[in-house]
Amino acid sequence: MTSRRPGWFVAATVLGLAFALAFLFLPIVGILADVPPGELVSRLDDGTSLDALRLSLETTAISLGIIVAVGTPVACLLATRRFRGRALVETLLELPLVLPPAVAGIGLLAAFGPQGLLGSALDDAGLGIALTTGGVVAAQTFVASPFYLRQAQAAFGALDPALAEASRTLGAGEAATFGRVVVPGAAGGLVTGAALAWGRALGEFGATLIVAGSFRGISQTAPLAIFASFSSDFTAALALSAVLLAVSGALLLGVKLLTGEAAP
Amino acid sequence: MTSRRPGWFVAATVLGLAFALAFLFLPIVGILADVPPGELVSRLDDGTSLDALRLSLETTAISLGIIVAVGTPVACLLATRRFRGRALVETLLELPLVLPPAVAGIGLLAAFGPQGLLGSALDDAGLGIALTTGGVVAAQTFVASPFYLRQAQAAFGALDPALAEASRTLGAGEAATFGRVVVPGAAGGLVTGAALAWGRALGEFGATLIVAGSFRGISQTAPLAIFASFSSDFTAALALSAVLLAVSGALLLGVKLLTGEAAP
Amino acid sequence: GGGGAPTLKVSAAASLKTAFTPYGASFSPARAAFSFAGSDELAAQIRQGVKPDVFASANTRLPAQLYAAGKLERPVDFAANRLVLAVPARGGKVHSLAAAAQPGVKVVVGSSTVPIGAYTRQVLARLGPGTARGILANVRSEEPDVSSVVAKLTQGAADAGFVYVTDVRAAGGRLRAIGLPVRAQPRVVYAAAVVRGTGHPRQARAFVRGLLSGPGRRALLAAGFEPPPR
Amino acid sequence: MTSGLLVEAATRVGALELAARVEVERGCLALAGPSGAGKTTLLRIAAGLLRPARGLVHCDGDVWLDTAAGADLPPERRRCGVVFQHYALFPHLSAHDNVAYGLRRLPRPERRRRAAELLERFGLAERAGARPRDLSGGERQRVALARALAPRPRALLLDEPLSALDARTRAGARRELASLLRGAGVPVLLVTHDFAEAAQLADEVAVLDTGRIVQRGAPAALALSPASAFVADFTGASVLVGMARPAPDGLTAVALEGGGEIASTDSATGPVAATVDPWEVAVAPADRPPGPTSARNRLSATVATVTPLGNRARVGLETPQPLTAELTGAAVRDLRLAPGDRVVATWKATATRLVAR
Amino acid sequence: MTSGLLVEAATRVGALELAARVEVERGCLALAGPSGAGKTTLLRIAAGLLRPARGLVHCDGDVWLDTAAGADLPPERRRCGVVFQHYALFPHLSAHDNVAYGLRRLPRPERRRRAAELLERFGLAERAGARPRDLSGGERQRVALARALAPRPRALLLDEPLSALDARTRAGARRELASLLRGAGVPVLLVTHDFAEAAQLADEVAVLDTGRIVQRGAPAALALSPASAFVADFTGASVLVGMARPAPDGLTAVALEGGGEIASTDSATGPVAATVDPWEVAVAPADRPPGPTSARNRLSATVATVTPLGNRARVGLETPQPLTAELTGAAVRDLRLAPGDRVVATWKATATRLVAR
Ligand SMILES: Nc1ncnc2c1ncn2[C@@H]1O[C@H](COP(=O)(O)OP(=O)(O)OP(=O)(O)O)[C@@H](O)[C@H]1O
Ligand SMILES: Nc1ncnc2c1ncn2[C@@H]1O[C@H](COP(=O)(O)OP(=O)(O)OP(=O)(O)O)[C@@H](O)[C@H]1O
Ligand SMILES: [Mg+2]
Ligand SMILES: [Mg+2]
Repeated sequence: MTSRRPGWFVAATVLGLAFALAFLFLPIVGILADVPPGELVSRLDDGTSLDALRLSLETTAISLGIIVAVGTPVACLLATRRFRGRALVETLLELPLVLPPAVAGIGLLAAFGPQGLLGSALDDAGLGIALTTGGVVAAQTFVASPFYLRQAQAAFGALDPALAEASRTLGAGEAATFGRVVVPGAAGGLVTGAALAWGRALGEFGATLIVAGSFRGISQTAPLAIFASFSSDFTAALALSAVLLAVSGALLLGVKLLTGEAAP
Repeated sequence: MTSRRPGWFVAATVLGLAFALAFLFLPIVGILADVPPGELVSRLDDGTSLDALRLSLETTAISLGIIVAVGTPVACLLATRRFRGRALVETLLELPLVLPPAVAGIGLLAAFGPQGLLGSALDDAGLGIALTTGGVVAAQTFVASPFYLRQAQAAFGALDPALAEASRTLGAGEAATFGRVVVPGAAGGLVTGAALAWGRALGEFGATLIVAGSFRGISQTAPLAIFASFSSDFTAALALSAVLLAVSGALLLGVKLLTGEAAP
Repeated sequence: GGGGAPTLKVSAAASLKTAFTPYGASFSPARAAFSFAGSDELAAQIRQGVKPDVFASANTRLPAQLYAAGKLERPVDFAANRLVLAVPARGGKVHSLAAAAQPGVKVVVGSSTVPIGAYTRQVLARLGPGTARGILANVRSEEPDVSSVVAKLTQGAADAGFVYVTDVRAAGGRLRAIGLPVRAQPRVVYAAAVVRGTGHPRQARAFVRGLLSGPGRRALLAAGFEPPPR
Repeated sequence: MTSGLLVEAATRVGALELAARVEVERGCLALAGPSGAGKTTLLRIAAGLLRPARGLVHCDGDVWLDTAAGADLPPERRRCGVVFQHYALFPHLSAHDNVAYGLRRLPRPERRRRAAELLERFGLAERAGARPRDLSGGERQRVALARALAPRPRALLLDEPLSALDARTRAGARRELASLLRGAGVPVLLVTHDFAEAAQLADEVAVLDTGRIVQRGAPAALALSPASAFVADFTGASVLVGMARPAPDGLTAVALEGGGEIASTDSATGPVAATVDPWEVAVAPADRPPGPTSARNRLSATVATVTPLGNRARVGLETPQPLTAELTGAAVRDLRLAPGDRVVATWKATATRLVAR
Repeated sequence: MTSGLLVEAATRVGALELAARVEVERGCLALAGPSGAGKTTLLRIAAGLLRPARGLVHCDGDVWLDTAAGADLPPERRRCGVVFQHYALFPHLSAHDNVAYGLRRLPRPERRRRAAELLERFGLAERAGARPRDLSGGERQRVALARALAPRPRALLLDEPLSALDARTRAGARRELASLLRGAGVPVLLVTHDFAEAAQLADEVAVLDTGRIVQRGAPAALALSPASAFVADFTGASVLVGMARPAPDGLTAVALEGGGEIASTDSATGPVAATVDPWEVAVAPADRPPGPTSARNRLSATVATVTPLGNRARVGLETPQPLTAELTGAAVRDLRLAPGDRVVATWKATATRLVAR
């Protein structure tokens, strides 16, 4: 675009932006406005909130680790190789996106629960998901991975394939090329995708409740704790929501500033 | 990458893909496997499911319309202009992504509900969101718009700015340039973003429940209907889930094939 | 679980939170961990083979079904509750049951598939036809659990809703209860059972027993529950 | 007020301080200069795509921009045809629709007619339906030109229109462009990196360096007396740097960096660049040096490259500063010149121009 | 089995049917040809980045690929230095780390030493810490070369190493590359679009057209007797197409498309391309045609362009087929040639080569 004074169209768009900001941000203001800051802090003192927050951070870290570890090479494969049925595979990987979380929970149980398709095998291996912290991780991984996959795929797709070829001719094998050239080259998109997936995992509620329940210290993540205190202790729910918002907002902003700086 | 026979690294990645596919797809198989296909269809005959499906399609169409109409120029603005605080604005627009849906619902009520920051003004204007179909649309728009914005922004950002400049020098004003060059140029990304946002809106549950409740024909969308029939009629819940999955899967796949074909 | 005591997983109806939390804290044979949610969700989980140690439901129907399906040991009734019409404590426009039937009032009820919704329908069936029709016409939402009904009221989205009296007490002064005529009051009975195949049958049974006497019963009464009918 | 195009701007873009003024009456002015000199920036100011801190753009007596008077016509109202460096063809439109894009105000049949006519004129009639990605580089360039000309612009701005083409296509495209620009009938401002291109396409060349016009004139005049080492290099002359001091006979002696001394009839003192055209330089084997000649300048050199070019050859020498000699093919054969050979390069003091560095 | 590099491949890529064989002993072979001819494809096969349906790649007696025998060394084990068309420098690594990338197997101090030595040798010592985006085009090219040479490759493949550079930088970079390739000591395969580049850098040129090698020889040999119109055009000769038939005196007459007839001493019949080098063509004003000369070929023409190039000028003619004449600057001044003038172009039948089209 140009660097001239804005015309009516730009003015209208800025108006649209203001509208969008108001719509998306006022609810957040509304949450924060309802509780005095002092009270927010004091409400966190009670162990339930802190336990939930700690569990949320731990489980999302594990989920994100799994998503990144498996999703990164898979996204690269999908981005750089053409094969029959690729669109179908991509769609299958994206389906969790449209599944209502409760249905996702039932599905996870139907597949990996004690009576599920693979259930008894998993249970025997000590990897049962029903009412365990492992179930929390499974639910988060299930709902959040499409976010990472999609963003990572876009990042890999945008990478000049000649870079990987150059690396190969310089003596680096496929794995070394992936680790030393392909991943660093797509780092910006990967970090953004990871931030999105992390955000989605952090907010995950419905599937976790169905699969793992809401047991303090085992499966009561922050969103579940918020939900649990809705009717009884509304202020505590808001306080925890505010903390969740602050943490994830800071993370998203930090990632954006970091990758924005790193980009040319 | 190369067109040679795959090395161990590619083999490992394919394994990862198979693993990811299994993990993300088995739950869906699990849902479908629980119910015989014939019964699936017969369960849809009851009016509640059909009403819910119809309401879902209507409200998501409106939400998507709002998101696309406002989000497209806003995303373009964010993608092409540099200004102070842009990272902050982007983060604010993305926050709904990490908000647990229930918290998002509370926030929407706190901002636009009857006792909210703007509540009475909206109610007086007949735009109340509490327990109305309007509330369903508001909730869907709130949770789904970051998906569209993010994808659209990436699509606009990837567009060669010289195209818009060329259009200007050929006598097209800012609005004409936007409509005739910028949007068609980013069409692939916009359609993908719209598909994702639509999927997210279709699966929206928590915020809708908090804001609009669950009333047949007014606010009981398909995910809410699924949830409502969990305990009483599990098979009906699964049948509706399967339909939801089929519809959205077909849409995502169709979009992918279409844009994949259109891309160079 | 730390300190050698096993962790006892208790899936309980959302409305039991205010009673079970203090009970759990004082329960010594095991560390009690609670998952509070709609009774029907918890039942759906158990139907899928998920095995908490104890299931406590806001009705007797779901435990009976699961017992029949072999998922639970024999359930016991351990508490009763009463329905009320709840309204926002301040600034509400509904001050009596009849007022809830006036046009323009927004009423929320539980979905007929969850216990609170089933009870609400019983109440309405026993009210006068005029009031019942008026209230039904005012229903704007059928919520999937009682917490959602409470949230609608505390957020000001609705003017009145049918909830348990214990919920009004738990809402900490933000809700006010309007009592229902005795003849309309349904039989709200909570039942609990040990889940079949639990890894801690001894502690689970102790937990259920505690609900009938001792600290569990005291906590229930303190939260506003009533003893189960004989 | 000029009758052609006048662009004057003083502004800061990134690290560059641009302060330049160019005027084109009818005909074509080539804007040459190194990367980052501000050439594209000046074109963008002319087209209205960038607003300078202070500036003035007039075209045929109309004011397009006058920052002092607060006048600033948006690009869509300037009727200024622009060919962008990579053409910026609309990828979603066919060649025909690209060309017709600027004709929106015409009624549909007329628009079609004019677009078809332009495609015909540019030999693109058969490619009318093709998308840009299916066109070859040369075809793309012609579509870009046709598109820019379609709305009958009042000035034409071309940003390195040939640089996206491969060397083979470029010669032909350059010939086409030359004949086209002759018929354009509007002022043309053409950015180029290539002196031969400037010489073939433009009536005059203005050389822009770090935001300032350093020289302006006919291509031949620039080649004859470059104002700076950069201009000399741009025209293809060899540039040798050193320190000048007065010498007997009204000559100037230049002690070259890296060794050697040469003489010039120009006068200068201090750090200078000495330039010499390749065809002025003669080469003899080091073991059979030429006898006394009128050529005053002699440098020992090593042959680095020998490039046959038709009936001539270019010989790259290292003196150690690089120096290029152009010899006939016969001379190269007689001398059996090959890379690595030790030779003596000679040329006349009168052919040695001195310019400031 | 050759001692240098042998690449032989038959395969289908997209719409192209590639079936070519090139061999390079020591020294440099330039691979020239039009866009889409398969040049890059052949390099990729040599480097192991693409596997042909059938093919053979040998280097210094080692088998890199033999589809018949099922042998196929992956690229990382071929030790084949590649300079990619746009360099493909790793954007997240400094110049130093780009060069050191291929030296992973060396211990760290040695790796550092060798990278520094290469950077020094390429005049990049001061830019060692810069990222590729902060390097100029010429610097990037040198980093790419240094990176390719660092692991002491056994063959060097260069894909249009100069085409990403602007015309000004290119001349210098070409000189540097030439001196470098002389010292490389391994077989070099160089893809180029530019005959002058091929002539300066390579000992031999192989011309690839739609997947097949159509001619191979020293640059001068190609210029002297091009095997096809394409090769002639590539070397800078003018190409006139027409129908040949035998004529008296052992000559061949060619009726040109668009009008006119010329003669050649070569013999041919049917559709041919007649080629003539620009310096063979003389020009006289149409109103003062030259008297009887030994030059048999005469065509009326219109001057399209006059391009001064140092002490010469290139004159573009329309006969109506395009024809280029190269005259001395003096001749142009004497004749006062200007675009639009009617002239007569003359050249000798012996300077007219006939090739198949
Ligand atoms: N948008 C921008 N932001 C920052 N700096 C800019 C911008 N546009 C141009 N510049 C700077 O202005 C200077 C001039 O750029 P310009 O594109 O006009 O150069 P140019 O002469 O066209 O160079 P080239 O031959 O490489 O195209 C450059 O140093 C560039 O870094
Ligand atoms: N991955 C591919 N898919 C389909 N077709 C391809 C692919 N790679 C190359 N081709 C086709 O193979 C042909 C030869 O391509 P190649 O890149 O080798 O040509 P080139 O001689 O290097 O051309 P240029 O001078 O334009 O670089 C082209 O017609 C191209 O369309
Ligand atoms: Mg430029
Ligand atoms: Mg190529």
